[in-house]
Amino acid sequence: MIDKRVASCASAIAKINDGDTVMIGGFGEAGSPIELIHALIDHGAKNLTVINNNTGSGRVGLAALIENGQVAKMICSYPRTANSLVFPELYRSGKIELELVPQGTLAERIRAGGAGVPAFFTKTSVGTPLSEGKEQRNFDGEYYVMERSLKADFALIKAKQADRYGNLVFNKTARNFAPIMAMAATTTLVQTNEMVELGDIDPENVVTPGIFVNEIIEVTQPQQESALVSAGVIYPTPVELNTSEGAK
Amino acid sequence: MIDKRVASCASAIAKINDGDTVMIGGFGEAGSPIELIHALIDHGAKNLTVINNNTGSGRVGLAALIENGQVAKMICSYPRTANSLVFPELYRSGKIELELVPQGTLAERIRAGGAGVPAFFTKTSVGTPLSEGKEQRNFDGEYYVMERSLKADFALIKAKQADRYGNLVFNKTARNFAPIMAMAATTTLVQTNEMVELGDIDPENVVTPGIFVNEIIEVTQPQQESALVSAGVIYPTPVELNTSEGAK
Amino acid sequence: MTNINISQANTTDQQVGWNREQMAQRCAQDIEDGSYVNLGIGIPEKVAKYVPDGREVIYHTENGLLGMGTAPSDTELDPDLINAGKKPVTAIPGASYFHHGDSFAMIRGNHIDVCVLGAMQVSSNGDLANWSTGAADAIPAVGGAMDLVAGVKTIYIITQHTTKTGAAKILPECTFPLTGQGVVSRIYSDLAVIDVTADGLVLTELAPGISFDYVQQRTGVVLINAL
Amino acid sequence: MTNINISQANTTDQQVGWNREQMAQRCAQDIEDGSYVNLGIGIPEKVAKYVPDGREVIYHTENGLLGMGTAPSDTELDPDLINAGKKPVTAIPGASYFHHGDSFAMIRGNHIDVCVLGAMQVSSNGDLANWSTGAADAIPAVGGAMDLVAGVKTIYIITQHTTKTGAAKILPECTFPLTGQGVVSRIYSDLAVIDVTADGLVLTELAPGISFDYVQQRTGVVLINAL
Repeated sequence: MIDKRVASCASAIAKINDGDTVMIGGFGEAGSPIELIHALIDHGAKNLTVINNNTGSGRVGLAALIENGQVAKMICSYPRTANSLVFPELYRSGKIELELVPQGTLAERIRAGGAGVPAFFTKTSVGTPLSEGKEQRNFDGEYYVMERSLKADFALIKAKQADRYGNLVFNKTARNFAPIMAMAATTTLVQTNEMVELGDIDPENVVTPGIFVNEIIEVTQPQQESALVSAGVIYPTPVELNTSEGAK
Repeated sequence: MIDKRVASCASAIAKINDGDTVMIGGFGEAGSPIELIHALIDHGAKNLTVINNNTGSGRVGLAALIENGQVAKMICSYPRTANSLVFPELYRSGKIELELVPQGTLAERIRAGGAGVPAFFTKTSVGTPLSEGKEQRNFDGEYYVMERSLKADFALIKAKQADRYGNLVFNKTARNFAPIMAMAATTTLVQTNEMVELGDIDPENVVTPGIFVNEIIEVTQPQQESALVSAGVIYPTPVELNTSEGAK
Repeated sequence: MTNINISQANTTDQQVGWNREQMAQRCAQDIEDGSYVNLGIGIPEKVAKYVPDGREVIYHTENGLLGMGTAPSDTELDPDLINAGKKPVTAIPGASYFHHGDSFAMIRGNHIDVCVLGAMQVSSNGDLANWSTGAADAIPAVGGAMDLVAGVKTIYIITQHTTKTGAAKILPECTFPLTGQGVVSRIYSDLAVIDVTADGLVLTELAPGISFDYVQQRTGVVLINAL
Repeated sequence: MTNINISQANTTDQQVGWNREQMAQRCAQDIEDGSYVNLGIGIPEKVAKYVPDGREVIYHTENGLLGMGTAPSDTELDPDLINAGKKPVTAIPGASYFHHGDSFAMIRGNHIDVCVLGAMQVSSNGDLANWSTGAADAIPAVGGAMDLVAGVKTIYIITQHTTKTGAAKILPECTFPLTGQGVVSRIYSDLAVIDVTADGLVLTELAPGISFDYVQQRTGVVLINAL
């Protein structure tokens, strides 16, 4: 029997190792799997390469993961956001590496990683500093740059509904990178607002087929990043930090 | 105002020129836009390059288009089918060119054509006759073959529902090549079983966004290829052929 | 050019040429009925407000929505429905959602008709610099700008004609890192409308009260006067 | 190996070794619970009937369906719901439809666990030839075979051990055009189960009443006997 549900974010995250590459869904806060990210902070895996469009905001979620010193390298298109404080400081002090990738090239590299395409050509970034050192080639009179695919050990994504096979649907623009990251990761961990029965999602409307999903945790009332940032929340709070470190 | 509905298959097809490349949706009869194909036969454009997974069956639809001498070259993965009589005869007599492409490479080349990727690498066909003459390259210890994208002047596809913006949904496995062909063609012509109002298709469930669609014809009772083949139908019938040629 | 009604409201004493709203309004006149349009962050966003009556334009936002509507009411607001600037938006009837791979396939596959962007610098052959000053301590951030200029059929630029210190932004060559080479079709500044052509930069229209010479003095390349 | 109940019905007097149903049944024992499986046309299709009780297996058909069910009743039949062999099928609860690009991304991106295919020839290093005899007048047709062998994690072959004229199909090198190089993991023939390993072809199981020597005599390469 196929049942991809697991008991908690912690148990799903437990297999992530130091040095792993982790894709994290979301564009800003839309689609950000904040409970899975906080479980990864609790878990403590270090020296991670993280792939996300941004670098988080405030001191929760992805920004907190970075602040906690767990991320050695970010691959992203836009590391500046309103309330993005953590990344700039670490970047300027040389404590975190940045691979800056145009957003569409980032998406296409991830999709290629999931589709068995090791490299492809694109017009994006030709003639700009972001194509420096990359192979260029003329096809039919125009220049293109060769880009390599991106894969990951884990993808952490957020869905609106999931069934036990792992079929997923998303909410509006929270879909963003989740479907392609699910394809490109060896192991895809999903937090979903709602578990539904097999067949409740019309087969015509499945966005991510279950084959791309490994473990699912139902988080019925996920926290909203912007609300936490507005409230000045820090994850983990200093008290919780001491407790959780003592428990390890 | 955006309204992509047109009056008839004939008016949609009218812009196709001799020598054009035409992608035709369908896998076998599932998704085959038979009324649009028959309009193309009536239209008479010659020396076409046609991209479809197969070569049709019986003497209707794609097979009839080939039999009518309008197709100079087929790009497909599987030109043999039950009741596939027309193509083998023309191929053996050297009257039609064949570019044989693995089915997944065919799909990926079409998708690349629609996504601005002029070329990509794939493991498929490495070490086989179908990679002969193609550039090969080693990435991370494994060999891959470089494949070029496919584009078309026109795509002819069949949808289940469409709205006036051109948003489309499909019926089950009749979806097959239609969404990627719609992306890869300069002009996409759609026959749909049903026109619906804007908003009737949930934005979450749109399969082909209207941006990829140019003209839509409602064909509420499309013919079924297998039924026509079973009934021994030939398109155009000799009498109709004389009439339509006289009318040109 | 089209005879347009530019709103004269909200101009200050210091206002010379078109203000931000007027630049957006002027640009909007050139968006054709039935276009698929992507609007950059800032002044370009305002273009949507000024599309002339009778035209239907579909807005694409690269984070996965075709058919973006106006800002939501408080009851409509959903933090999962945002635009590329991460501001809350709505979706019109006939909209569609899709993932980032498909969204950038629309951009990179030449399916979007028009993209309106801001600029730091534009060169005489249409090179655009709008993502980085190249300063050593800057946090580089590119977003979708390079994909848009490489993939969208027509790139319009809305920009102040000069920097805040009065330096020319329209130059023989961009000195900042490029976003793309030879990608700009037309510039809507506060002073003029300028087309990028094979012959050079062609001034086709002046803001009210602005002379050709006034524009030329604030431009780093010789303009062709098509008035 | 697993102790299996092979049906002995429908064997003829001439039957030696496993019949077609039994070959499919034997292969089905090796499909693990939770696998995503693509079954080729012909005998491989029969594997679905024999998956042991208690295992849940999801079938992929490359024309755009994950969660393929059994053949439809007359009332269920829909010519728009077919498998890769263009036969009518059904979809199970929890199924999903997708386009050809996404379907082959599943295959080519190494997401399918097992694919069971037929063979014309298999070589000692796991090369497979199953799409063309290379005959001059043949209409070449490849379908998804090359994508499947290149992309699916494990390739199982079900095949008669020899051709109808008794010639070996398991050979030092394939003489027909290849479908893929070094792609086959295991062969289920009517006579034996044979693993492709770095050391060569290893016979791990014999059909009832068949001897190792009997199989070796009908095989073009020296087999390693692991019984």
